[in-house]
Amino acid sequence: MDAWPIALAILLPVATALLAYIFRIRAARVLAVVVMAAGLMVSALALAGRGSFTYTPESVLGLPIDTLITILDLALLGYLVWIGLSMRRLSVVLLAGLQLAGLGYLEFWLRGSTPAVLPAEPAMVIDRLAVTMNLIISGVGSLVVLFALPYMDEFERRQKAMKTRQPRFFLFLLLFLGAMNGLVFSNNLLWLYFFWEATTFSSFMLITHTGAREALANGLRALWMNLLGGLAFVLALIFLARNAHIVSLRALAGWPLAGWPGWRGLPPIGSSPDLLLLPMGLLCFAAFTKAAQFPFQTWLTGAMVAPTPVSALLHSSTMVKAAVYLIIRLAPAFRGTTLGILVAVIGGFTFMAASTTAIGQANGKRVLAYSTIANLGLIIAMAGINTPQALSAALLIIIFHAISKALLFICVGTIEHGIRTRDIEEMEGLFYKMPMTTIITVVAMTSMMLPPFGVLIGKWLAIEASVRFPLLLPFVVLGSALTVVFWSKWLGRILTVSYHRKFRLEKLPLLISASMLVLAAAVVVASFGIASVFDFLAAPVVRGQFGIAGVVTPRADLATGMGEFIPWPIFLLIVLVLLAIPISFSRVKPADIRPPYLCGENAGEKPGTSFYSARDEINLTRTGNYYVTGVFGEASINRWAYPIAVGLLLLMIGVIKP
Amino acid sequence: MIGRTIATYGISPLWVTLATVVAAPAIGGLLTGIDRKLTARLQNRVGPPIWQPFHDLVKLWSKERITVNQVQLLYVYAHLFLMIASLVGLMLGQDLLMIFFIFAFSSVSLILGGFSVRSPYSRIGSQREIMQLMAYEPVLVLMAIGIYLATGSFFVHEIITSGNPLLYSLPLVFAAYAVILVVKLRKSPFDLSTAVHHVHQEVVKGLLTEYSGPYLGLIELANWYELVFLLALGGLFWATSLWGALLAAAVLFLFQVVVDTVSARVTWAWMLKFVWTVGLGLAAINIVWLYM
Amino acid sequence: MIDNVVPVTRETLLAEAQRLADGGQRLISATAIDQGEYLEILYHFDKDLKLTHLKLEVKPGEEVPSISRVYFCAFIPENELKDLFGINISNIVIDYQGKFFLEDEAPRTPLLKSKPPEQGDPREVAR
Amino acid sequence: MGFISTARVKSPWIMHFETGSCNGCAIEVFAALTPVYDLERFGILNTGNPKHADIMLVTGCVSFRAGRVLRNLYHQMPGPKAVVAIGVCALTGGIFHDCYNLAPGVDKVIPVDVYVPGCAARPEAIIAGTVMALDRLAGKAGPPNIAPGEPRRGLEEGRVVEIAPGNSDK
Amino acid sequence: MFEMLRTVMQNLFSRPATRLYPKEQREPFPSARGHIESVIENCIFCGLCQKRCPADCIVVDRAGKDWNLDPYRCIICGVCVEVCPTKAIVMSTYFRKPARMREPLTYHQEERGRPPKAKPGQDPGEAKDQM
Amino acid sequence: MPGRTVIPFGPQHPVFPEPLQLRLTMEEERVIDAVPALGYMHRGIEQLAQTKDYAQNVFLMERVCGICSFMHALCYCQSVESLLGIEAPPRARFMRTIQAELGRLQSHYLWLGLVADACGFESLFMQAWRNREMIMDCQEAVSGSRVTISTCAIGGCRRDWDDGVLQELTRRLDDVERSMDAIAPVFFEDPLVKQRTVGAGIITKQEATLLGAVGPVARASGIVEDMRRLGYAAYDELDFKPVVETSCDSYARMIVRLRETFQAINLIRQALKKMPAGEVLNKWKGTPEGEAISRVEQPRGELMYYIRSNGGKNPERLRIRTPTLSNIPSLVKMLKGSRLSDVPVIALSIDSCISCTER
Ligand code: SF4
Ligand code: SF4
Ligand code: SF4
Ligand code: SF4
Ligand code: SF4
Ligand code: SF4
Ligand code: SF4
Ligand code: SF4
Repeated sequence: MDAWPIALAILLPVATALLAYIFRIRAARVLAVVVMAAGLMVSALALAGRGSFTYTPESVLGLPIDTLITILDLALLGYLVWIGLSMRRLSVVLLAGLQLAGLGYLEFWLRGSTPAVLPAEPAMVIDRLAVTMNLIISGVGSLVVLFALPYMDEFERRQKAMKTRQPRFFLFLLLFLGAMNGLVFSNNLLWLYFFWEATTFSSFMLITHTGAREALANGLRALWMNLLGGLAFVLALIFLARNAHIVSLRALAGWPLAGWPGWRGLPPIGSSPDLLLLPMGLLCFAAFTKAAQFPFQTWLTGAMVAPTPVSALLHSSTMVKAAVYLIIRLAPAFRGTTLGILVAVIGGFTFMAASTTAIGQANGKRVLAYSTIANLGLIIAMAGINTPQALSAALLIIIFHAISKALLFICVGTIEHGIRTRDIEEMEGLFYKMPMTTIITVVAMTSMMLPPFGVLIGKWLAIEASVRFPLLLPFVVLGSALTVVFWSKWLGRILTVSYHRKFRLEKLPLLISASMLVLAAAVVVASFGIASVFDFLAAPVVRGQFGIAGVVTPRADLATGMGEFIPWPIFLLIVLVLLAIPISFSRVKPADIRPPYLCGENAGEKPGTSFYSARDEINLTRTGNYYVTGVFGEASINRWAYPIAVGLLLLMIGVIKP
Repeated sequence: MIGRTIATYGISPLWVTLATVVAAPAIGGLLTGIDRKLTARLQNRVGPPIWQPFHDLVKLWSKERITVNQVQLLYVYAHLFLMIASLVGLMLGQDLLMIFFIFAFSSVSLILGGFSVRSPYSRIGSQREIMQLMAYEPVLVLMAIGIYLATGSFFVHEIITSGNPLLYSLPLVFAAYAVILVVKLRKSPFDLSTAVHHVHQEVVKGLLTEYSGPYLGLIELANWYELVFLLALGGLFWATSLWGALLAAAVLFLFQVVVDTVSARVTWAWMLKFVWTVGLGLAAINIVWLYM
Repeated sequence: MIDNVVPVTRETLLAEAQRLADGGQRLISATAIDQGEYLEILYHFDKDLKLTHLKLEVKPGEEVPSISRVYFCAFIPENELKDLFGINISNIVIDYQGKFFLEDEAPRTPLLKSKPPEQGDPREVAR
Repeated sequence: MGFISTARVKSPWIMHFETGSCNGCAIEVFAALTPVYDLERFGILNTGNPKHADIMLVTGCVSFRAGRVLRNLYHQMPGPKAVVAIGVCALTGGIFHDCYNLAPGVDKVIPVDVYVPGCAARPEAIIAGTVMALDRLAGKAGPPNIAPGEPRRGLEEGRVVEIAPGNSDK
Repeated sequence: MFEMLRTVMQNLFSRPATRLYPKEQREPFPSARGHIESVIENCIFCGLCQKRCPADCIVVDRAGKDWNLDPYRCIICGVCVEVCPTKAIVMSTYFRKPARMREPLTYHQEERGRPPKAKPGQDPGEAKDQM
Repeated sequence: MPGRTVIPFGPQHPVFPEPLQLRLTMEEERVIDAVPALGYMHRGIEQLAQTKDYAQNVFLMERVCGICSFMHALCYCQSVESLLGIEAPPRARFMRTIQAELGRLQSHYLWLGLVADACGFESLFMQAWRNREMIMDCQEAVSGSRVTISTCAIGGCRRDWDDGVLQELTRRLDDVERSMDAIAPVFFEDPLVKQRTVGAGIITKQEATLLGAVGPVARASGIVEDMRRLGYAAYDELDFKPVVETSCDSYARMIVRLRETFQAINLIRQALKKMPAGEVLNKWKGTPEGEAISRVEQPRGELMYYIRSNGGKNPERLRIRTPTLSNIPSLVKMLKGSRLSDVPVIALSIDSCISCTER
């Protein structure tokens, strides 16, 4: 029986969601979620253990699935229109309405009027790319959901909520997981579209979870931007159905644009093969909105008002990855075209601009958001140029970014509850208050920017891959250099340890520390075994597309033919340094600890931080981080980034114009 | 140079590593001594003896080990080990980009070390060091890319054996490298984040303010490795002959000494502007020219 | 042997200082001289190398208005007077409360020949 | 050991602190660093940071506030460390010995190794004094001087940051 | 920068301005005020020097025939040299050597005409080579 | 959103030769508030002076500050002379002028070196101080001491100079001028030095008066204020014009001082030419009575001594108002809005010397 892991992956979260919503008992919810997490992981491992295969479910409960999905789709869009109406947001009404109309046209008119010419395509294709995504969704996603259980209790305690809204929260969070799994398995574009919209919807519901004014405003912004992408999606679907009779992702992607005539001997439909560029471009546009590429980045930064598990799951490790997943799927089709280059440039530009903006941010979650946008940009850029190395880089970054970023969000959420703020400035000396969280945060941040961790190796591959693409190169170079800047600033902040103070390990709920520890271990282990990770998850995808892997893994390292990255000596050094700690610590006697230099005016009870100044008053020293908002502030960046980003988008539209 | 030796004669990497670890500090210390002596002469002074840095190092190691907190020390070791690793990587002819990443990790360790104490000067120094990192890092990566475009490989050992000296194809990148060398060695006009020896800085000793005794000695040692690393990198530009490489390194060395003595310190904002326009500009022009 | 001395009272001091400021005079300094039962304060002004002095006589402990709102730079001599003579000068723009030069260990009002006034030691008040 | 003390003697880094005087001596300390006298000949660097310094050159007659700072700075120097008091101000208060805001003399606040008389002490004398202090770094000198039984003129213990107990030599 | 370049290059190729102090000592100017010394045999214990010394560093003990000087408080103003009626105090042009202890010097007049003896501090003489 | 930074800048700080603390509050590196803390150098000289006699006080006043100790002695002697109603002999007045200008020269060179150091220009510092040593030699040749030269006395000068000294002085002045010619263009034109000083720490002419700015600070803001125009010592017989700049920033203050060094050399040469022969010390008797004010132009600006005597052995009150004291309000004003990297340059641009500020 092929289907059980797939059914489990999609339906188990949905069922658990409904259970959690209906039975409003905390214990039941916890139990259900834990069971679901286990089930998801089992199904993901089961899928990973198998080769590629296709699957077309026929019906559920006697209802043909196509029909079911159409009904749900229409209902969803209708509900979104209603939301727009009730919140008096014209843009939402318009965009959702247009989609509704488009979908209706597609489903009822087009389907009735055009012959189904395509050879039967499977509704679902489970290949290594889907498996990779599924592993991330089910693995990282489950951990985040587990983290959410204690987190939301604390969250509501902080919010002083009268009545718990957790059932609603977990309803959408878990529905999202199911939708996401559905999305990555779907080959049928209509299904894919439905899941796509479902993630948009859950994202909206989760951003607005608290119902605060800011949350509503930001949620609506996220909604309309994503709906704009959805509209582009629908248009692409209509175009494909009308002109090419294609509703399958595989068929679309397999369509070799550069080398007409077509796929599996199909006759050409339009007058020019370039016609397909239009739907391709529209789908890319949809992906840009969902991946919050410039100029759509504001929805994602705004979405940071949502509770942290939402940010971790939807807005960094999974949902936004759906967008880059789509582009990677499409990439073979536009390889070597101007569209491909433009996609790469837009992604690269976002990579650089978002990295730059992150320097000016003092709010921890916003830094994470910009870093996410930047990494998505880099993945898109790699997908755009779509060489074997580039694709390998994209896949590695997807995997490692998902783990690291989810971990970071979990850490920041925990920190926020520990010190009641997410302001980086206030995180000074975090090590005293929350030593374990701090150490794990450090691991997570290090894994985002420094060798020998996966994300950095991905960046290394990305740089080597973009060497032959002069238009992309400056962005990649600047972006990766700037990444170090904002991470090290933040890292320095939390690592400040002042003089003479005792500290104790903080107490964290089991599920929080467990999810943190598992993710942290995953980061380290996966980075250490990056060659195996690559061989197992990424290499088959690359080989499937190009016939070669582009990157070989000779001795547990990655080699591209241009260069080679050997992570283990760096690991060895890190271990060496860690071994040096106890040695050097033991050699420091208490009398050797002296207060820091304060120009000789150390004062008072806190000689390490206070000094005498005018009137012999005792003052506390403080040192703020540099944000240089005049250069790196959002306003100053947007002044040049918006015009460029819009210009690039217009250029892309110009290119795809039929 | 040594990379080529390995490539051609197949010397065991272990020996190269050992030789590098041992020889680099000797060379680096001596160069530092020459630097100080030369600076003194340029300032119409007698200056210290050439082996002064070695006295300094031994003395520092013999001092009382005082710290502000124990955690501080971790970063010193990380900085030193990673700096050695970058140099060894270079000598073994590894991937230039990877070497640069390790090198950056080493710098980040030092930055974190500065941050790790609640001392304002040390932390302001670290902030400024980050700005320096921001300034030179893109130029370094661009330089690696330029070298790849000129030679078709990121491997140092292939770069060395690739035919014409890089200087012919990458003259502007070499100039850009000279600029960031001054930044990286924290010499005037870019001695922003810490004070080199006798310089009096508004941030006292910047990120080194809180290190003393043996730990300062380790940083000093890392600086020697760094000096050798950076000069060897400069030598890459004329790596086809040993003498050429030495000449290129010597030119860079003298350049930074003289620039150090004839310039005032600038602000970090100005540095960023300068390196990003002049440094990046030069490198970019050169690379565009390579594409054409 | 110094001329151009304008006697002022505590009430007219500010107005006189303002008048001099309007006339473009530069404040040089303020000097206090302990005359036993009263303190003499001289404010020295200069314009085009020509000196003008305001002379104020105060009893110990009397409150003297600060002219530092007229002449910002007056905060320095006024804080000095506060430190060294214990003169109770009020409303100084930057008031060091008697700890301008002297800290707790140093003797109080060292330039006062008589015993310092019991009340109104600014360092005590500041506590 | 000989190796280490040679290095210590050949690499004495100094820090200068002026504690309140006419600063004539302070300027002479600076002058000793400049080309005509060039202290760097002896491996001496003016670090300006107690944590890097081996020898502290103190000028001035130690006002109460400066005394507080002086103790902190001394405390923050790693051993072995030496103190050179420069100018009669720093030795005994010199002409200011009767002033009210002083604990005249450096040795009333921190132990002193070498006294360099003069008003102002000449750069040559400063060089000679610094060289004399090298004995302490080489471990050859006796204990440094603390003012013999003279009153501290108000530098109360509790008021300033504590000094690590014990001798500066480790 | 280029102006400076010229200067530093000139420096490189000229002799350093450094006086190699312990090795080479410059002759002091004839009027130099280095330190004061007592010619105790000339002293008549009139106390004039004690009275006029601005730094209060001379104590004349007429009865004990002691002339005490705190050389570590003396500001070398030369007033005592000027006022001494019998030239019992002279100004040396060499600076006083640094010391490890600061103890006042006592010159005791044994008998007129006998050579002076310094006690208990060390030699008050001029700086010699120390390195 | 940037975090505030609060740091103690001093008292012990490598760029401050003397203890002075500025508590800086910054946003990133932009200073938004600077509060000076003083008292590290306060000794209590004004009180001590009341316990010493008039002749001894000359030596005490010299030690108000070691950089321009002669100026303090001169100003004090002039004030006592005016109490006594005597004057220094003509030759002494010229000698005083020459020493005052020598003091200005060495003080300005010292400052030029320090400002170069503050700009991070180590070699320039070294050059300036190497040149300063030539003047120190001059000073030692004429007075017997490098720093506290102790040549001024009430009623004239303590000691006459012979021709050898004068020739030595003339010869060395030429050396000084030559070596100064070599580095002056660096201060005037070096792009990096200009980058650091131009526009840093602006005090407008109007502000300068109300802030009580004196000396080069005032003159750099376009105020013609130079106490030498009072004609004390021999200045009434020499030809000079106050050096005035109008750009009001640190660069202007630097240029004022730089031009004044050349002016000082010129003044010394004039004085050497015009110096008459004759007595150098007028003997005086008795105790002065009354009150007097004397003002001289120190390297850093106007120095004022107020002295009151009631006929006793010691002055009843001696008030010293020194130029830095007067320039500190300007410093506070200048620092607000500056960058941390400019703090040393600006703090030095008033040529703060704290020793006489706090006495
Ligand atoms: S009291 Fe001060 S020095 Fe001590 S631990 Fe706290 S902050 Fe650090
Ligand atoms: S000893 Fe003399 S010259 Fe030195 S600081 Fe004291 S008073 Fe000034
Ligand atoms: S003045 Fe001369 S003679 Fe008189 S006591 Fe002093 S030294 Fe002796
Ligand atoms: S030289 Fe001056 S200070 Fe020294 S003893 Fe003679 S009078 Fe006193
Ligand atoms: S020596 Fe001179 S420059 Fe140095 S601190 Fe003292 S007074 Fe200032
Ligand atoms: S102004 Fe400065 S140099 Fe001149 S006397 Fe005063 S303190 Fe000394
Ligand atoms: S403030 Fe003026 S008077 Fe005082 S020391 Fe400085 S320069 Fe001299
Ligand atoms: S003038 Fe004052 S601040 Fe400047 S160096 Fe001299 S003593 Fe120091």
